[in-house]
Amino acid sequence: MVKEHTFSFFLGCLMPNRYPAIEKATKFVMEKLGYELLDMERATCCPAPGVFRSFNKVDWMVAGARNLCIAEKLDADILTVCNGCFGTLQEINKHLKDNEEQRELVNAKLKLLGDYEFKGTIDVRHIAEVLGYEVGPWGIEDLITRKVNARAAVHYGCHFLKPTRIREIESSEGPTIVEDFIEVLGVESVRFKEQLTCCGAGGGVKAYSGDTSMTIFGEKMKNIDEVKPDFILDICPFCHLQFETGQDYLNKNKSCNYDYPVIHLSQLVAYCMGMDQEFVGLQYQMMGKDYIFGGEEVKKEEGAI
Amino acid sequence: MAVKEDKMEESKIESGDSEEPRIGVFVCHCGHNIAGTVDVAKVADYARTLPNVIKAEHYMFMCSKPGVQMVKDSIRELGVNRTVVASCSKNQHGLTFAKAIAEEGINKHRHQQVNVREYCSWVHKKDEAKATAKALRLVEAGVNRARKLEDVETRRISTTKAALVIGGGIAGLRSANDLAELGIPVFLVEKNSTIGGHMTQLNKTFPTLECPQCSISPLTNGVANHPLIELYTNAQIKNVEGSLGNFEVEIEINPRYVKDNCTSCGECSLHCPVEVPSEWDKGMSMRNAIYKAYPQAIPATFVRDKKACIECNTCINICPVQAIDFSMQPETKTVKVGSIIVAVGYSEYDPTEIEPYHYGQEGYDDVITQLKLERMLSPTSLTNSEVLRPSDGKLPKSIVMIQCVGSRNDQVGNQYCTGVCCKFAIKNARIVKEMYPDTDVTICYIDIRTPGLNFEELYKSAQEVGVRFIRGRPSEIIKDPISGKLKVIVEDTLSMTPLQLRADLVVLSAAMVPPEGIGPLGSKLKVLRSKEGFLKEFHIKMNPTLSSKGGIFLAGAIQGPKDISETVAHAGSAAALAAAPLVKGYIEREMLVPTIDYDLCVNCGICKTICSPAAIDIDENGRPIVNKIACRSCGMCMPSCPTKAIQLINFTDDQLYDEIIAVSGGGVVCE
Amino acid sequence: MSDCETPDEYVQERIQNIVVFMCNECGQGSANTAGVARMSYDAAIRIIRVQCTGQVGPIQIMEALNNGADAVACVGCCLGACHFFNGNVISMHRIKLMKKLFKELGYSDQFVNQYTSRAAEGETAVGDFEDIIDRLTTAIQEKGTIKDGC
Amino acid sequence: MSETKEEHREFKTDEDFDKDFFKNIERKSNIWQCIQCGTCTASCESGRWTALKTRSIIRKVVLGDLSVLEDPDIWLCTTCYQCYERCPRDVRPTDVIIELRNYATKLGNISPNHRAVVGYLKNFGHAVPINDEIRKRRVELGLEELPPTAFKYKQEGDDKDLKKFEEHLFDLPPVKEEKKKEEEK
Repeated sequence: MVKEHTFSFFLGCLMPNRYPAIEKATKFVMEKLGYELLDMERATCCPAPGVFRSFNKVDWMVAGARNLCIAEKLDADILTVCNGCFGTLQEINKHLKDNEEQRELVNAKLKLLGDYEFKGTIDVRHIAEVLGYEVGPWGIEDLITRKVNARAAVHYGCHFLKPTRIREIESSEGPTIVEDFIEVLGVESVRFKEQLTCCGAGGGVKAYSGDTSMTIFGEKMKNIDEVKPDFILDICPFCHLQFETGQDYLNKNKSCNYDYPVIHLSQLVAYCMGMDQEFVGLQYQMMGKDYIFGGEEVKKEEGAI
Repeated sequence: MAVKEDKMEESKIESGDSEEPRIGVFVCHCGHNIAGTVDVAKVADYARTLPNVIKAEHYMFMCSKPGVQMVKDSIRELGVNRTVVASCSKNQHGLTFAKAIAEEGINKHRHQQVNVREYCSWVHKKDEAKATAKALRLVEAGVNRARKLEDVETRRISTTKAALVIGGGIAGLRSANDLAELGIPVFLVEKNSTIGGHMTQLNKTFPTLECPQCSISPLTNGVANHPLIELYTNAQIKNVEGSLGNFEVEIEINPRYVKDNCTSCGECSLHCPVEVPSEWDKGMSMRNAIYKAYPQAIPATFVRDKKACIECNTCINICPVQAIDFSMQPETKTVKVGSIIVAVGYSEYDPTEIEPYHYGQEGYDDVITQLKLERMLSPTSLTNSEVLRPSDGKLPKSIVMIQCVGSRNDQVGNQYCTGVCCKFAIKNARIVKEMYPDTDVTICYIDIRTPGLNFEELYKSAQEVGVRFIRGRPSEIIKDPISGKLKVIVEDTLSMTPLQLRADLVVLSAAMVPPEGIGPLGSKLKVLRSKEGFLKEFHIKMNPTLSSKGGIFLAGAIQGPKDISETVAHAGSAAALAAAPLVKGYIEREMLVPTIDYDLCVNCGICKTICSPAAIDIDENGRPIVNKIACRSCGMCMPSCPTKAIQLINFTDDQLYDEIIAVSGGGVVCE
Repeated sequence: MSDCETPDEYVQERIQNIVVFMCNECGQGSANTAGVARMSYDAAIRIIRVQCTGQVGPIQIMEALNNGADAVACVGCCLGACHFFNGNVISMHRIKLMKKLFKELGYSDQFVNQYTSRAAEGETAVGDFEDIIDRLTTAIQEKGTIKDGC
Repeated sequence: MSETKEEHREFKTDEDFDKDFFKNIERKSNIWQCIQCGTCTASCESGRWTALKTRSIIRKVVLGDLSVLEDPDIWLCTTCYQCYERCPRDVRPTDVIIELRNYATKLGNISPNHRAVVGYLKNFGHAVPINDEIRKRRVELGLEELPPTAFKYKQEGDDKDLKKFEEHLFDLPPVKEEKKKEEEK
């Protein structure tokens, strides 16, 4: 039986190596919520579902299974903050649990990587899903110390919900899990055109042809700019990166001047749970460096009610 | 009476056993279908060695004329009195040979069909030795079985000369009318307050664009006023008993709360304070709690919606002829009929399931279905037959129709093509385009399917008036959160260009799906359903109107999606088939029924308790008696009998025993 | 003789004929459909046509096993779709009891089984047949054939 | 230009198609059921801007037209799964494209950038390696300087994990010459 209220915290690549602030925030939030996060030592890239799966599906599964095995040894469900990692690990986990001969194939290859064997004892969770469903707005209400009265453009990204028949979280056509959650943080989600389309980074496209990636992103940004949100809220460091570098690129090459701060769900929640602004780490980011969260402190007694 | 019959039977059996069996075995090559795998010569040779086998032959095509002649000759020349043909399945050619020997004066139940094609050669193609071995066993089994086959008499059952038609749509009306014209009394049961069904909701009917009201009113009036047709509205089937030729049906009739002396002056609904959306008008308009679904509705009598009514009694006081009576109670009627026709039609598919189209979600009022569009266009509509956007009541500048919504879609589980959507979409598109030439009308289709006379012409005419056809299935309908405009995203697959079509109004051509409540009805009638949920026809090609149960027939869209002309044709054939036994007055039925050996019987009555059609009763001196008409020859009583006293003729324990011996006799002969 | 061959062959050796009572409606229908679709299944399967699985009693089943059948199965219509109202259900209960009996006698309870099939879908019949073989195979590997006794 | 026109005029013959090439592709039967309705292309974010036409890719697979493997378009899919979600015949185009990329990789059609990414994975265990600036940041934020991933252990001199990665995973075929030139263009 897997441990309760404990997660093996899967870092991935972008969060620790580009946006440590998100890592910081996530740890802060989960501790406050009374979860224990275990380090997954010797973990590697998930590996990214777009890029590496495209080269060799089997190797992709093997590398992914290796990470899963590390967590199985810790005997705790995996927590990720990244759609890519979630996509890879959850899909591989489910696939290998269901599919006997694939499991044997992968296990055979895992032997080469060291003392690993996939047993299929754990599940893979995404922070947004944990917050949205397990903790839930009801569970966080008493713990938040500030409310951010702001309008956010929520970007779900693709691999968090899709393919629905594998993720089994929520319909991909009109999801509300994040909206419902951030409401208690005083954040209003503004619907914008084609909200649920891709940011253009995934599938190895960003690496393969930056221009295409940026054209797709440009359209996305145009739609967001129409509704003029205070900041862009995402649940995936890769989208995070795309929104950061993307805005910068568009400003430089397409003579736009976007300056929308890009904030990961963990960062937002952490702030609302009382983490100081400087740890949110906007100063490290390219966009909206000097954005200050608005909103008011929640009075203790108010919280108690 | 019944006892005497039994005696007669037993005497028959003796006569059957007295003469020793002379069996003729015939093995069919069926071209290469059997001979390609099974060594037919070996089989025939082996058969020859079996006791009582007079003749054993193999031949290229037993079902061919010479083949059948071989069987006949063997009877004439060698006095064969039981035949075994090893060829295809019983259903396929068993009857052919049974008929043949009957022509030679041998009771057709003395023929034993052995299936060495479907059960052997076709399924064991790879292993010829094994297949042959198996064939030997099967044939021996057949011979053993044949050895003790007995004559089965055929008896006439008189039928009740009356028919029940369930459903008052075009199919039901047509078949009811046809039956009545044949002089058969008909009970027509309709669950709504009016007859006419979906057809009355339509604006125009393809391909000739005529007014459906005009074409259906003669029928509705005719049915309503026909002396032989008894019409029950607000009624449903409660229970069905009996079988082929003689059914007993309980019908539950809910009251209209308005007596027949209603002059349908309309005063009541005029003063009724309650307003609810009209089901008949697909919620496009409102109706009162006491109402008439639509002006031409038949029966013309008004009806009170008990759920909606607030019992303010205004109508009671205002009615000039005191026709309204809230005290009416639902009544149950039991009718005896010979045949039942099920014509409960279809429902329009509810597109909410297909999320990208956002049908029925708030903010997407301008996404409607074809049936709603029909209602808008129809002369009796609230918009007086103008096409207006539900959201703001403005005239749409651009209309996009989306085909295959709910059909040809594995994700929603409907694999079939409804087959009529293309036609009515094209029809409506053309009508709208002709009404508003400067509105651009687009149809997004996967394939345009307009088979049959006049339909390709309809397609052409729509193209002529400038309806735009785009080959591509829209991926989604998006709404600009700022301007609130709808856009349909689709690829024009022919030019390979993704498009964003401006759409003031989107019309979904929703599929035809089985009607609500078909499940319970189906189980009451004890008929089978197809995996799509429609009622399963007996045979898709050869008998598409008979249901899985004798005496119950299907008419119209309940068997599968149909357009009006197909439905009418289907209903007609259903009526003809249903009428046949009733006009003739009898059905011939083989007495394939159990006989009871009263020397063994201990009168325990277990057989009575297990017999599902209740075909076994206990007579005055406590002995079980078989009701030969009601019996379904299932043989379920046999194993239930502790003393083997009750035996189904030609399926008796020792007949089965012989067959089992042969089949399970191990691989002895194979070596 | 068995020790000189692989367990697989050993089992193969022992699955010579399986008597399958098929009802006149869906059982027959599905088997026919399977044939028409040229599907293939083990030649050990031998079909006996009965009116309804409800007609097959312990007597028939025991006779079959007694006379050299390696296993017996009844294939009827889907539950609730019996053309004779409830024959398949009755048969199902009957066979449940027989399984109990077999267990008590120390035999494997896989020598007798009840299945359903759909006339329109030959796969259902073939699936049933394959399942019979699988169950019998495992049963034989565990407890030996019915002839070996207990 | 004219030449290309000429090429267009040529008939394709059966020799241009390899019907058996995709015979082992996953869920073949479903892919062969495609009715070319265009839902995938219409849902395709990338396809609006690029030459990527999911529908025609599926078509090529069905026809056995191997040019699809040379086709750079298959690398423009962002795997957003929109088509996968909406396909009425459950073809799951995203998976098909991934499969195709696997085939293409075997033929050595990989962009240099992608090769680089694989290199990163093998050297650092990450598709995006860490850099000094971030190390500084991590410390400022009160996190340990290096995350406890394979790379950290490599720094500490224990690189057996990544060695094994190097050996056993993602060995890509050598770069094709003409491919090189194309990419330079």
